[in-house]
Amino acid sequence: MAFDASVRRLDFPILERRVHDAPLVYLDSAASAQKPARVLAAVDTFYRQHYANVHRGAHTLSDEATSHYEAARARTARFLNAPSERSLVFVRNATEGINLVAHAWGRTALREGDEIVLTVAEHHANLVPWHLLAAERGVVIRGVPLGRDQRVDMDALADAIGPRTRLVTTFHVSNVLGLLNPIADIAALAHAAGALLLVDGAQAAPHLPVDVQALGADMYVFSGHKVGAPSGIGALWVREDLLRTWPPFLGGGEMIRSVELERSTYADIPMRFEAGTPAIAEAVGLHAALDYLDEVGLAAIWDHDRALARYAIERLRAVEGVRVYGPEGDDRGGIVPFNVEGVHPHDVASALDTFGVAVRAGHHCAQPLMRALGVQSTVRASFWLHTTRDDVDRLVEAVAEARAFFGAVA
Amino acid sequence: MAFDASVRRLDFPILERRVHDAPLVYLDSAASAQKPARVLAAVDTFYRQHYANVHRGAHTLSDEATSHYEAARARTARFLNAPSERSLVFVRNATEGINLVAHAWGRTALREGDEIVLTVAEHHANLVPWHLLAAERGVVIRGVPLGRDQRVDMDALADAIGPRTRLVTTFHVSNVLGLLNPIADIAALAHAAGALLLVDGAQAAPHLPVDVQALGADMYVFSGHKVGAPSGIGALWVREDLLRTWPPFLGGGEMIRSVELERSTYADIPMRFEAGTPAIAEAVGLHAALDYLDEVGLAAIWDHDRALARYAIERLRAVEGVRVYGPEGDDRGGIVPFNVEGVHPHDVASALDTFGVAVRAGHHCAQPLMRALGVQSTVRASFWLHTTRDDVDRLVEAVAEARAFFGAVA
Amino acid sequence: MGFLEQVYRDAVLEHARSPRNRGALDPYSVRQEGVNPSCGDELVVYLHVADGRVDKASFDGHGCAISQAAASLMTQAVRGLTLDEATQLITRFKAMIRGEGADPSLGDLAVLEGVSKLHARVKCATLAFVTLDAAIDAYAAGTSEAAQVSVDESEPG
Amino acid sequence: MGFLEQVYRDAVLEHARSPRNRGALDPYSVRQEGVNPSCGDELVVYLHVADGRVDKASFDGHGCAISQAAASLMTQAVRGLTLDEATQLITRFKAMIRGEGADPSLGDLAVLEGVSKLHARVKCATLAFVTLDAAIDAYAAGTSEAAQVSVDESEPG
Ligand SMILES: Cc1ncc(COP(=O)(O)O)c(C=O)c1O
Ligand SMILES: Cc1ncc(COP(=O)(O)O)c(C=O)c1O
Repeated sequence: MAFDASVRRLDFPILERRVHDAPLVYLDSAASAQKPARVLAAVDTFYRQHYANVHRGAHTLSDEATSHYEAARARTARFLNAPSERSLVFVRNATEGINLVAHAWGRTALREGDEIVLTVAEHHANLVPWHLLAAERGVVIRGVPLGRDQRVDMDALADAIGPRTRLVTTFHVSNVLGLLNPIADIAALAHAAGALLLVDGAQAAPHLPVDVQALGADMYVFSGHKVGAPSGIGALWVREDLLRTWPPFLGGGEMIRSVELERSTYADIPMRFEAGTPAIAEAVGLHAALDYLDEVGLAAIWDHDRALARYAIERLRAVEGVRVYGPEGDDRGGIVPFNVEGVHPHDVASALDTFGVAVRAGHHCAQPLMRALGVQSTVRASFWLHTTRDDVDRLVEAVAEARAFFGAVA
Repeated sequence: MAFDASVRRLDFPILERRVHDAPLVYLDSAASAQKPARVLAAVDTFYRQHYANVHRGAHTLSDEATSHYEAARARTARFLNAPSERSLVFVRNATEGINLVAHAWGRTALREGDEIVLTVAEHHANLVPWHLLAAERGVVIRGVPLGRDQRVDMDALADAIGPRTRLVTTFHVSNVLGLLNPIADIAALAHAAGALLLVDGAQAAPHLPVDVQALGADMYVFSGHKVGAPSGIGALWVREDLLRTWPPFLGGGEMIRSVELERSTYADIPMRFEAGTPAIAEAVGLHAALDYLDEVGLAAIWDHDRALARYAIERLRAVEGVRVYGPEGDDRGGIVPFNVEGVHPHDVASALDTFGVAVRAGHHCAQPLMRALGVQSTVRASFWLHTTRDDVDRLVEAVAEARAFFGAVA
Repeated sequence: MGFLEQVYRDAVLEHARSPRNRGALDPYSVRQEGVNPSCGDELVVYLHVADGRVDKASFDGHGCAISQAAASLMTQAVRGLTLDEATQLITRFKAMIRGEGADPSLGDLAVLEGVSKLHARVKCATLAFVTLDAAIDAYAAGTSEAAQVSVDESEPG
Repeated sequence: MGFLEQVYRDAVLEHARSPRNRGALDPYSVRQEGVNPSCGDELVVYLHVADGRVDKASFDGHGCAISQAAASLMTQAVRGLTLDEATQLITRFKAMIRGEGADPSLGDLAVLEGVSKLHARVKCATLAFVTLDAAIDAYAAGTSEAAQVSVDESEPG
């Protein structure tokens, strides 16, 4: 159809690289996405033509830089279909976004014994900030297991949510299982109990259309580097009526109304949450990346991802000794974790690398999920809009070769 | 001599720009520095050749990206003459660095009634984090005034430091007065009282050689965007024996040792303080910027800055109705705040902008200092290694024109 | 006409030099403070309302030529308007300053149109109007001394 | 020889498949846990020290071929060494794995030299040696059960 990944490949300069004398097959997009040439060009042009610090300048460059930066904010809000850009806060990455919520909201709103419900499949970024909060405030963390079908067990989730639940926080798409969570259903459960819903969209934003209003999310985070934007930028969206009531997190320039030697008063949202000189050019790059994604079409990307995942799962399963994890179905995106029997995932990954195939191996910052799956670690191949069936074929061949090389080792 | 700013100009693509039909004279380097072409090239090449996420990958690109990122850390440590890179933490900017200290150290080490000594000339970045901490923990902030000579009053500083002082924190170079603080002397006072010394090096790192060991600093922060690196990156160096004892600040991936559903244990330094995907390409850009600065020579830059400041002060003073602030002498760098009698600083800045001269006007994130100077705001011209005497001449002419245009307005 | 002259029209400079209706009203119906956090400039707007109309308006505070001229012109323009009409005036003024052109009904305020070309200074011009807006809200809510309002709060970015 | 074969030499694969000295020692002088946080692999090293020499060494735990082979080879290489000699061995091994070439005194351990070309896997090879190092320190400090050590702690970045 309209979508052809082999054409999209041409948008990514790095895909011309060779690794160990083989053409690069980049199957690590879930860790970080490569950058379309136009994103690099947007950032470069910005530095060559318009760069200055933002918000405080009375000169042309500063004015232009501010316009670019604020346009990026508006663009990002639109990408999430947020009602306004007023409560769209730029952060370094999804991780910082979640930490911001834990500090600005969690540390002020939560009391000892209050409960946070999350799933066993969260990324560490959506676990550790709550651990830190729990240690400090006596907040209780309730973990919801996966069901037999390797999806979040919705009955267990409903049971875990109780009168003390103040927050439900979970992934939109799992970074290991490729699973799309039924966020609207989870929102209904959370809201029925009077709890808020934070959605970790790190693996969703690059792959499917996000509509925070339709999802019923109260807060949504994602990382720029995973959507083809530069590193060092991410976004946290919070329902405006909530964010208005939150105290500041980091203190410094740009986030104040007035400062005396011993006290300060703070600016309105969103500035209150952006202390110091922000990641200006990175926001400009994010703007370009979101334009690119919308142009390619997120619905088409999601279809492409899913078709590719089906194909990869089928082909990998046909290799003897390969075990693939995660659910199958229409809610399964382009992330495929697997293991080769008798070969450690790191050895598999190193072998694949010698064939030019870049995959990740390890716990994928999801140790509780690894335990739930009964493994120490896995190999993970992850796809994006430039990944072709050809790439998947190269993966499968390399896996077969790796298996042959190692025989049964460990 | 070896140093010629008009040659350095050619390293900065943006300086070819025209503003309001006039060639750009960029005198806002203290707000943010422009980027040498080679920094932009280093970042671009990194994205086109080596980009991937760091630290967790077993494939070639991830390995290369990690090497680049860690080389940047080692380079930054060397730039500060830090004893090792182990306790060099990458942050977004100086502001985040100071907030990190306030959280990881301040919130755990300080008790009600403990005291923090700082000066009236601090940037908001070195005030607001302590205000937030004071509000939460009952810590007391003691502000040291300027003396008659518009330098930090060292007697008052010695008096302010007492048995409850746990931290002395101050700027290395003032972002308004251009003043170089006698850090080694301040370190001696702090240490004699058993207090730690945090140095805000945001305005020093771009302008003079920094040696954290010779200074006697326990912690040192600076921003990449002010040294010609991309936005979105900065550095916090902390004495290794201190940093090792600090609990984490932000939680997430990369900073853990092991994670369970309800608790985590944390990685060693410096990873413990870098949660989530860091500003990878920005670190690479910082590396290139520091190489550039060392090649130009920081001692030469400092001489150049001071000579230019003397020249600018002299010429501005000769314009009727112009008042220049700050001390004079060998400890005065390339930052010149001034006002035009009867004309609001914002109006001056807008007028200068129409002549292509980019300056800042406002409180420069230093409201307590503005009060101490008895002004609401000032115009500020700030220089860097590409600023020429010609640029200063253009500034002075434009100031004279602005004065003529507005007459006596307010 | 140079760029500077387009922004700082003679009438703007004249109002900045000799602002009208400067100083506190006594008595007043409502007193409202406003601040522009990007420069720290503060403004106080006083309204005297009678029979649902702004009977008299004044302002106090120092600031740049644009903010002073805007405040001075605002106090003249708002006089005699109903609160509804005043709110409409604010809307039309903000539209002009965002670059959407001057509505003829803005009268003398049209001399500030050039400020729309100077994005960084737009808040200087809107401060008086944002403060007026808050004053009207406060009056409607039955308050005579309202909490300080900031230009950032109404116009993010 | 392909790149893969340079890293995974036959002897490496052989040690990975049939590790020597695997399992707990009983009795032992010191038991030391080590972890590689980047993959979560854990290792336990046991030493039995007599007359200032490593009389016997063993290891336990699962991991990749490189970490298993390195642990197996380490337990062989360290046997009979004084604690000082063992420390020197660790230093020479780390130098080799950093790409500084194999010292002849490393003996069989030299088969791991190829790992130096695979930066991302260097920690897999050093885990056994970092753990050994900690075990020696623990023994010297008179402890027989030491706290877990992490590869990150000795080799930042
Ligand atoms: C002295 C000083 N400290 C701290 C800062 C804050 O820097 P950043 O905004 O990059 O965090 C600045 C920048 O204006 C500064 O001049
Ligand atoms: C589901 C999920 N959440 C959060 C994160 C953290 O993202 P970042 O490292 O960009 O903060 C990731 C990235 O790996 C992720 O996959």
